[in-house]
Parts: sequence; structure tokens; C-alpha cells
Amino acid sequence: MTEIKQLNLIQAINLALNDAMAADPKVLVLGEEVGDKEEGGVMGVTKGLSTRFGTDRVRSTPISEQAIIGAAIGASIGGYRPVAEIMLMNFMAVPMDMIVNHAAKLRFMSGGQTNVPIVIRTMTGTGFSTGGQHSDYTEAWFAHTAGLKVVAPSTPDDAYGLMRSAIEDNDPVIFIENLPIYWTPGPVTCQHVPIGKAKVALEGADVTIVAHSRMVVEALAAAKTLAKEGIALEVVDLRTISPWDRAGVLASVAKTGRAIVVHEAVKQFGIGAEIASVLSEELWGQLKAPVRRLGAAFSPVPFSKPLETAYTPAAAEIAATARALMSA
Amino acid sequence: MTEIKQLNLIQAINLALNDAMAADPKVLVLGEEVGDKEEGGVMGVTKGLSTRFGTDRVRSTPISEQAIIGAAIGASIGGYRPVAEIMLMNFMAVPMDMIVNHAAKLRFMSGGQTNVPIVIRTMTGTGFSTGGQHSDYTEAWFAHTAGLKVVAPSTPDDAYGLMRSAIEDNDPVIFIENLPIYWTPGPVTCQHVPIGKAKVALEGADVTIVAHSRMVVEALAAAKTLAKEGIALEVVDLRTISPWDRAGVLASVAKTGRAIVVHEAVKQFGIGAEIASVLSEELWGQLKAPVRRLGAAFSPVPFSKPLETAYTPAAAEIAATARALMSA
Amino acid sequence: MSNYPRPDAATLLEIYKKATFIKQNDERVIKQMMAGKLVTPYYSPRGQEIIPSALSVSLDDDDYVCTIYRGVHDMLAKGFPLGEFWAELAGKATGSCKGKGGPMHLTHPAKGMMVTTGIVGSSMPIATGLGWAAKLDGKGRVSVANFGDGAANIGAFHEALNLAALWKLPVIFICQNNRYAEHTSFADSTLLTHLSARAAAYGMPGVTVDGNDPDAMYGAAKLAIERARAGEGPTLIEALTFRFNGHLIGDAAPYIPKAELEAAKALDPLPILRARLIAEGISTEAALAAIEAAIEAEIDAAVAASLAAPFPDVTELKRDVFAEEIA
Amino acid sequence: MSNYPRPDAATLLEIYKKATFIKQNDERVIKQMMAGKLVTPYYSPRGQEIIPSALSVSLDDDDYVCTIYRGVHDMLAKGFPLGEFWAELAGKATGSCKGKGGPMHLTHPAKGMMVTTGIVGSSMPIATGLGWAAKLDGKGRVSVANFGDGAANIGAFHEALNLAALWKLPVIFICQNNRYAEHTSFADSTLLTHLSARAAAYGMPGVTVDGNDPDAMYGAAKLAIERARAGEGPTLIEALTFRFNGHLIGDAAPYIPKAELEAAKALDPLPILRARLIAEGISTEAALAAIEAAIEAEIDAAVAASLAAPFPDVTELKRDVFAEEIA
Ligand SMILES: Cc1ncc(C[n+]2csc(CCOP(=O)(O)OP(=O)(O)O)c2C)c(N)n1
Ligand SMILES: Cc1ncc(C[n+]2csc(CCOP(=O)(O)OP(=O)(O)O)c2C)c(N)n1
Ligand SMILES: [Mg+2]
Ligand SMILES: [Mg+2]
Repeated sequence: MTEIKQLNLIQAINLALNDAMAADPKVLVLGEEVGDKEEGGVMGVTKGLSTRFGTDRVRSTPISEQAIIGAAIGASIGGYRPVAEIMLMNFMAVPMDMIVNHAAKLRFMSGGQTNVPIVIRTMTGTGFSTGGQHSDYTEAWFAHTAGLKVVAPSTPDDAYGLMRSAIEDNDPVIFIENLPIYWTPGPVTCQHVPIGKAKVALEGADVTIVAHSRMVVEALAAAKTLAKEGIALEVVDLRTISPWDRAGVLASVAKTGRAIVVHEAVKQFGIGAEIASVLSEELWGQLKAPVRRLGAAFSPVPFSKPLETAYTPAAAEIAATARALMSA
Repeated sequence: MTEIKQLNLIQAINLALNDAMAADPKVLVLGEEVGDKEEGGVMGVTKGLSTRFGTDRVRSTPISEQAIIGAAIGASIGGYRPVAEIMLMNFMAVPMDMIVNHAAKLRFMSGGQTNVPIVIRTMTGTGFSTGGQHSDYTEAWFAHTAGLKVVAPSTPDDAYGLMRSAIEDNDPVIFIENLPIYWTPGPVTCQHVPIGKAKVALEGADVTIVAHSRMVVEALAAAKTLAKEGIALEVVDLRTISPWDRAGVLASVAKTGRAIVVHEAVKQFGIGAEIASVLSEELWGQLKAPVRRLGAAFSPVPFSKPLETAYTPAAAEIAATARALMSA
Repeated sequence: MSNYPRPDAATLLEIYKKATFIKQNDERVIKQMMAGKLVTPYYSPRGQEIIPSALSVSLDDDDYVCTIYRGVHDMLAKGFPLGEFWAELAGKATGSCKGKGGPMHLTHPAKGMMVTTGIVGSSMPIATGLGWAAKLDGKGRVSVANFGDGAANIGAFHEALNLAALWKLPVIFICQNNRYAEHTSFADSTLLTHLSARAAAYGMPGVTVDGNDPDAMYGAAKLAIERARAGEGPTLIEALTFRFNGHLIGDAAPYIPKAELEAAKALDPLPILRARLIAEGISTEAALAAIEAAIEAEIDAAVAASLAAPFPDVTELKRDVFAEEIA
Repeated sequence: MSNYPRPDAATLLEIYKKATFIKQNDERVIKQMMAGKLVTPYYSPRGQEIIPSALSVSLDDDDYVCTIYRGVHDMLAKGFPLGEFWAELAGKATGSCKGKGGPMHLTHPAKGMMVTTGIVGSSMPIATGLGWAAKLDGKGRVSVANFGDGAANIGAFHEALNLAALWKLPVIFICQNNRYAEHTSFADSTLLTHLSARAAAYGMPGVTVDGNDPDAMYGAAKLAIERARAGEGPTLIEALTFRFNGHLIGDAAPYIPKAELEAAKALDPLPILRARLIAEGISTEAALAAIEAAIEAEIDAAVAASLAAPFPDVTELKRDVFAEEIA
């Protein structure tokens, strides 16, 4: 049954959109440049869709983020399943009202009479020197908002599977794509990945690393280094940030007794705080060391390369923190 | 020196604005309805200012939150100190880009050449059945944003003192006012209150409650109840949410060995997570019980009175949690 | 505007019925609040009844309407069930939103009442999306966005109108210009004298009409609806009217000059239309009195039912956040 | 537009100098990038040089300018120091923003370059605030907001223009309509043929000019600046132009029809103005060549200095977040 292709994340997401649009005529795509006349998206993620499914279903928009999300919400209430693109995660601040006050809340405020089955795709990540307004991770804002689901894949397979699930989900899903790992290939099984389930990306007995998006790649690199030193990291890829897989993460940390939560967003008040405080509370008396958190420095994302590199958590810092926990 | 008046929070903030405008001709006020032609604000917080200082310095605006914050940012870079009002905290989502991508970042992105000495006043809070789009606490979004300061007074004295400090601060400050406690009177000493310093509102040996805004009132009520049972709560009023007073909070919890962090915002991914995880990490081995967190239910704010009441943390829940910690 | 379609006698009577229904219901809400029997924020539509009444007679149940906190008139004109309305205002489990939404979020999809928002300006982008859905469906449905004069100055207005025009969506943008936005007078919000002038900024037809005149409002709305159904795209209608009460109940509106308010009230469209129906022989005093009495009885029943109904259980906090119940 | 002020000979020469400076600098940036000696996102202003050049000759150092990622031309025309520009692009400590801002956030208050933003539309509200400051100061200063054709469809445009008009602020809104917003053609973003038509939506004067024609651009800008300085409020200028390169370097712009691009390039305003200066006797081939050589030398020096300069220390992450250094 399962056909294994090698695809990068751009291709995997593109395939998921293709498959979802073919499977359900109610699936729509909208956003700046998403149509083929505009090159199928600045990164080509939506390439070919408007040619295949027509410009009625795949619509490029003016630069109007409030109207983009508003149109997605309205169309979803009217029976469709729009996938809206907000080109970069910093621009999510522009239609913030539409996302947090409307998409997230209409189901509840209407007493369940309406619902908003939309997906909001967005891209971000440090690494390309795009600076203070083009590389932030702001998943914490959305995870703190009841009514939104937030996912952030780190592999092509999960990107495909989570996109299919997000589109079929009956609630709004924020779908976070990381720019620097867009071109990393991997096997794609074309299976749905359930929202709300983490994945043990690497088994290990000593320290659990909880991460998502590109930080999973850094965690796996740290694990490689530490394996040579006899320290076995267990890497848990959250995949879904909200609602996150408490049971899965707790099981891993209950086993290792040590945890480091890592994200590319600013550390202070980031999503790592929620996970760390649940771990500390639920595993009271069972932990071998305090839960540690790693995140970006408390500053806007800097432009200059050495600063940008220092700003973002990386494998070396994860490894050093794990070593410290082992000798604590 | 210190003249002690009895004022409620509306009066205290109004006095602080009056004193600040009298002290510095560069202080401006803008927002919807802030002028006296429009009744000096929907709650009267800015009443009298335009009459006293003129409509050049105190400007009512159209309903244009992006332009309000943009105008405040521009005027501040041009040498002024604008106090902008965003009527309710939910509406902060509308000018979100201006706040998080611009006000917070211009100092850093310009390498310190410009800075944004603005105050953004906003109001919120459950209790008046204003429902899903008029009562949210979203301080976590702003605390997670490097470059913003966030304060939330619970007493008239702190409201006065924090407003004076916020206006004189050279960086953007989000100033959160709670609706239901607006009319609670208290002594006002007319002293500046430093940003970044918590206050021990009540001393106690057993359990530290860390709270801000109206939750301080609930914590004090819980303390009263528990005192009769022989449990002594220490209530720490954060006052500043970011940068929060780590040293002050750690000192209290190091003393009591038990902590409950309470806020009116949704619990998940709220600011309590940051505080709880810092406490768990820094006081590793010193705590007598796991740090607990209380916050609103994971839903939009409901309209119906019994639901609204159940939604928000209150004295009884704080007391019950403290009791449980004491017998843990 | 001489080429506008005009309402026939039956339609005029229908408009009067809807408007009277809105007016009597509004008066009852305020009465219940004053008596302490209802505690809720409430934004009275008194003075603006004709606008949705003259519009809705040209709409079908499955045409979409989005409105705002001050949208009770829009809802009732569209056929919102009165029992569910009163129960929702009372925060009861039998309310249209199970008590979770309240007056600012009244929703009733069966009659096309899709979204009520408390955020100024946000009705427009969402109604635009419903217009997109309607266009994709190809069944000739239209989508109406109601909003105020103050809302015309917010960014969402601009983005929604441009998108709707560009995509030729079947959307009717109805700006109910009641001369005030909370405490701010229209003249203090823009230099324009007519907001319909903004339609040209999007290549969209725009018109200003007396929203309190059933003929003018009916004609402008009908034309816009027909254009939309025919695939000719959106229209901006600025409907001039006046808000007879404060922004919300409790606001005595001292910022409205007395003379201005009195002049507006003197032109209360309800008695004028009533007198006209009789004068033109469309109805009689007795028939109208009977209609008004029937409305009063319907309101009595709804109010009584709302008082008797149960509150929602607190477990409702876990439902309708997501499709799945929260554990 | 016959009543527009016209640039005199010296001013025309000054415009040419600025525009040439921008062009030669742009070519060097691209050359360095292609050679792998500079790694940065870069949004070329090639083709749009005349707009800020013809504007800036009427501005003083203390007049404010806000611009966008594609704002190198606006900055250089306003007098942004070349050394700090190149060092910033290279992410060096000697850059105007100490390397923290990069190409999208170039700032230099001494020459009035107050804000450069990477968020479409956001230059307008902030420039409006600077206009408010200028009006309060009462010194006749003006504030310029630069933005693109695509940005005219975003909500911030609407709010800023309405507020500036209502408050009669000394703001010049310059929409540099280069016919594309990233990959989206102007015709696919709005039904309008001229964005200046939107000025009427705010009661503001609006004009469309050929931004590549120094006379027209100078005249429209000068008139708007004079109005603003005289306290008569803002103006919207749509300056028609064309983007000769892709959205950013690396984008080959296949979405621009070849004929359209070739036609635009055939009207490259730089050689046209150069020929005119000689034809009208305002300058000579030799004098212009000397100017161009001097510019080249200045660029050589700035590039060399930027390569030699140190990177900022990582402790800079703790500075300029707040006034106080982070502990
Ligand atoms: C984005 C936003 N800003 C401010 C408010 C507060 N507010 C509620 S109603 C209102 C006035 C709206 O006036 P208008 O659009 O004319 O509608 P009306 O109430 O007159 O029907 C304001 C400012 C809000 N709800 N949303
Ligand atoms: C709010 C926002 N949305 C989208 C983008 C991505 N983006 C960057 S430039 C651009 C096109 C802008 O076009 P235009 O306003 O015409 O300016 P130009 O680049 O042509 O000078 C877009 C969509 C952004 N930076 N900000
Ligand atoms: Mg109004
Ligand atoms: Mg452009």
C-alpha cells in the first residue's frame, strides 16, 4: 500500500495539497502569489495547483492579510476548507485579530453552530539573515489561544501527513514551515499524521530532548555527538504544539528522568515554559535533574551573521546542556 | 512630602496622566474617545486632559488601531512620549504588527539610533459578561516579545506609580488595566513605582501566591480565609510581568517552599508557565511541593454568567490549591 | 435614484412589520434591563430599523448576513428566532449559542445569520469570504456585511472592499451611518461627507441613501442584490440613519447635541411609515394595532421562556472549543 | 500639471547626481553579491532612481523619511552615508545599525532616515506619527512615507491616510508604482488604473505622475512639500515607474512578460536624463563622466572599508533591546 517517495518538505507539502484538493472539491488555496501566474508561491510550495485545479480554487490575493484570513474564515463557514498562506510568520501579526478573535472563537461563541476548518500555512526561521521582521517563531501566541491547533513538522513525511490531517480537521490549524529545512529530502509515506501526537525521533535512555520544527534536526545532531561520549539522548519531536502530546512527552521523561525543551522562539514565555512546568509538576519526585529550556536570546532576530548564529539554539548548546544534566 | 489621597484606579491613572503631562510637555495622549468632547474615554480615565492640556496634545482618533499605534511610534521617534489607548485588550490584536514588529524592535534593529518611548494603555477582565471578544488577558504575547515591557497594577497606588514610570521609560510599555477593580479606592502616595519590581502584598510563611492585576485581590481574599485555618499565604504582586522580578519572586518562594502562580489569562502557555518553570529550575531540591498554576479554562471567555464565573480563577480555587499543597 | 425599484404595498407592509418588531423588541429589552431582570451589554438599534427591514425583504433565508454587536435589527429582520434571541441574552442553555456567545455573537445559520462580531470592522472580511463561498457554489446567493460609520475608517474595511471588487464577489457592504461611533461624531472621524465616495477607491459602485426611507433603502438594496446575484460584483451602500439611544444602555450620550438628537427623533421613521400605510390605504389603524399586539404577545412568550430556561452547565466550557470535547 | 514648479538647471544636475549614485551603487551591490563577497537579501531599486532624487532636492536634512526594504534609493537620495550603508549590508559593527538591522532596517536619523520596515504597509502609520511630531514642533518640517503599489491594498494604508488627512498632517505619501508586488502584477491587485484615485477617499489631494520624469516628479513633490509646510495637510503622489530587476536578487522575474520589461528598460530614465543634460548644455560629457568616476571611487572606498570592518560582538544581543543592557 505505502509508496515511499523521496521528497523535500516543499515537495511533500505540495503533494499533500495536491492530494487533498483532488480528494475534496471543497479544499481551496489562497494567499499572496499562490497561483502559477505568480510562480506558485515565493518558495514554490503551491506550484502547479492553480493550473491543475483552476484559479477559482487556487486564488492569488492582493497584499491584504486581514482579507486573506477573513476570506478563509468566511469561505469555511460557507462550507469550504481553505488553506491560506501568510507568507512569513512575522506577518501573522497583521491578521492577528482575524486569527485569534475570530477563527479561534467562532465555534465556541456560536455555541457550536459554526466552525472554521481552515489551515493557515506560514514560514519562518533564522539562518538566511532576513533579520528582525522575517524570521520570528511566534507559536506561543497561538498555543495560548483556545480554539487554535498549532503544528510544526520537521520531516517531509510529517509535513505531508500533518497537512492532510490539518485540512481535514474541523478547526483552524496553524501550520508552521521552517525555511532552512525546506530542501532537506526524506521518505514520504503519504499517510495522515494525527494532530496531537508526538513522535520519538530517536530512542535513548539518558536525557529527553523535546523539540519541534528545525530544532529536531539540531537535537538529532547533538545526539550523534553525545552518542560517542556514551550519553544517549531521546529526541521527541512534538509535531503538534497545541494540543501537545502530554502523555507521550511525560512517558519519555518518566523513563529518562531528565529533559531539555528546545525551541527556536525566544526562551522567555515561550512554549517550552508550559512543557517544562507540566513536566516538573507531573513528575514531581521522579526527575533526576531540573528540566532545562533552550530558546533564542531575548532580543529581536539580529541581521549580522555571527549574531544570528549566536541568537538561535543549536546542536552544541543542546549537547552541552545535556552533558551538564548528566553530571548534575 | 507624600500626600496620601484616597483614589480609585481610574482616578489614580487620571492623576498620573495629569501629573506627567504637567511635568513634561512632550507627553501626549491619543486614542478613541480620549478627548473631553468624547467624554474623556469610555471609562473616563482621560477625563479633563484635553481641556487642561489642549486637543493638540490629547487627541481623539478615528477607529484605526493600526494608525493609533503607528502615530504613537512615529511621534515618539520624533521626540514625544505618547500614551496611546487601545480600548480593550482584545483589540490589541488589531495593531499587533505595529506593537510587536515595530514598537518592540525599532531600537534594536536601528542599532540603538531610535527608540520608542510609548505607553499603550489597555483594559480587560472578566466579570461584566462582555464575552469572547472583550475580556481576554493576552499579556503572554507581549511578555514573549523582546523589546516590550508589560505592567499590570492591582492597586491605585501602583497604578499611579507605574504609569509615571512607564511614561518616563525610554521603551514601549504595555499598561494593563482591569475593569472590575477600576472603582476600588485606595491610598495613593504619588510616588513612582519602578518597573521590574514585585511587591509583597501580604507576608506569610506557608505558600507564596504569585499574581498580578485582579488576581491579587482574589489571592488576598484567599489568604483571609486560610488565615483562619492556620495557613499563612504570602502574596507577591508581580506588578511588572516583563521583565519580571525573578529575584523577588525567588526570594519569597525560597522562604515558603511552595508556590502557586495565578493569572486570569488562559492557563495553557500563559505567563505562569514561565514563572513556574523558573521556580522549579532555580529552586531545585528546595521546594516542598510542586509549583502549581491557576489560570482561566482553555476556552474563549463565555458570556453566560455561571460559565464566566467558572471560567476565571477565584479565591476559593486559590485557597483549595494552597490547602492541597500544604497537605501534599 | 429614480431608476430604483420601488417596494409594492405588500412589501411596504412587510417592511413595517419587521421594523416594528425590532422597535418593540428593543423597547422590551431595555425595559427588562431597567427592571433588573436582564443583565447584559446591549447596543440598541433604535432608529435604524428601516435599513435591515427594507433590505431583508429582498433576501432569501440562505443569503448570508454578517453583522456587529449593534446588529439585533439585522438579525430580527433576517428572521432570527425570538426565543433563541431572548434566551441567549439571558445566558441560558436554550439560547442560539447556548449562552456562550451573548448579544455580541448571535448566530443562526438556518436563517443565514452567520457571524456577529464585537470587533469593529471584522464583519467585512468574513462576509467577503462568505461571498466567495457563494460565488463558488454558483447558486446566486449573496452575502451582506453590516457595519457602522466608525468602522469605515479601519483597515479591514479597505482590504475587504478591494478584494470583493477585484474578485467580483456577490457582497453588499452596508454602512449604517448613524452619525456616531461610540462618543465620536462622524465629522470627527473623516473629512468625507459621504462614505459612499470610498467605493470609487476600489472600482465598486457606491451610493448614499436615506436609510430611514423605506423606498430609497429598498431600492438601493434591491439593485445591489440583483447586481450581486447576476455576478456583477459588490456594492457599497451608505445608509444614513441615526442612533436614538446611547452607544450602549447606560450611556446617556451627553456628547450628542440635544437639538441634533431631537431633530433626528422627530423624523423617527416608524410613525412616519405607519401613517403612510394608513394614508395610502395599504393598511388600517386597526390592522396595524393588531400586528403590534401580536408582536407584543410573541415577545411576552419569548421573555417568559427565557426566564424559565436553565443556565448552561459548566461542563460547556469544554465543548465547542474544538470539534472534539476537551478532556 | 502645467502649474507645477520646474527644476532649474542646477537642480536637474543634482537629481542626475543622486540618481546616478543610486544606480552605480545598486550595480555594485549586485556585483559584490554575484562575486560571493556579500551575502544579504537585497531588493534592487534599479529603475526607480528618479523618484527619491527629484523629491529629496526639495527636502532638508531634518525632514523625515520612512521607507521599506526596497528603499536604498530613498535613503541614498536623502544623504545616507555610504560607509555606514555598506558596513550594515555586510553585517559589520560599523554599519549604521551596528549590523543588527541589515538592509531592511537601515536608519540614519541625522539625515532624517527614521524608519525602514520590512512589513508591507507599515511605513505609512509611522510616517503619519512623525508628521504629527513635526506639526507639534511647528518648524515646518515634513514627513515622507514611501511604499509600493502592492502596499496600497493593505489596511494600514487606509488608516494612515485617513488620519493624516483628518489631522492635516504634513505628510507626503509616495506610492512608487513599479507595476509589480513581488510576483503579482498591478492589474491583479486592484481594479483601479490609478492609485491616486484613492486620495479622494480621505479628502486628500492625489496625483499620478511619471515618476521617471524628473520634471513631473520634482513638480509634484515640491508642490506637496510646500502644501505640507504651509499646514495644508497631506498629499498622495502615485509615481509611475518600473522595477528593472526581480523582487530581490535571485528572482529572475519570469512572471514579467519580456516585452513589458524591455519596453520599460528602453525608457531607462538615467541615460535619458544624461543625454538631456548634455543637450540642454547643463553639463558636458566630460563633467558627467567625472561625476560618475568620483561616485565609483566613493563606492570603492565604502566597499573596502566594509570588508575590513569587524563583526559586532555577540554581547550586542543584550544591547539595544531596552535602554538598559540586559543582565
Ligand atoms: C477594533 C475595535 N476597536 C474599538 C472597539 C470599541 N468600539 C465598539 S463599538 C465602537 C464604535 C463603532 O462605531 P460605528 O462603526 O459607527 O458603529 P455603531 O456602534 O455606531 O453602530 C467602538 C470604537 C471595537 N469593538 N473594536
Ligand atoms: C504584511 C506583509 N505581507 C507580505 C509581505 C511579503 N512581501 C514583501 S515585499 C512584497 C511586495 C510588495 O510590493 P509593493 O508594495 O508593490 O512594493 P515593491 O516591492 O514593488 O517596491 C510582499 C508581498 C510583507 N513583507 N509584509
Ligand atoms: Mg456609528
Ligand atoms: Mg511594487
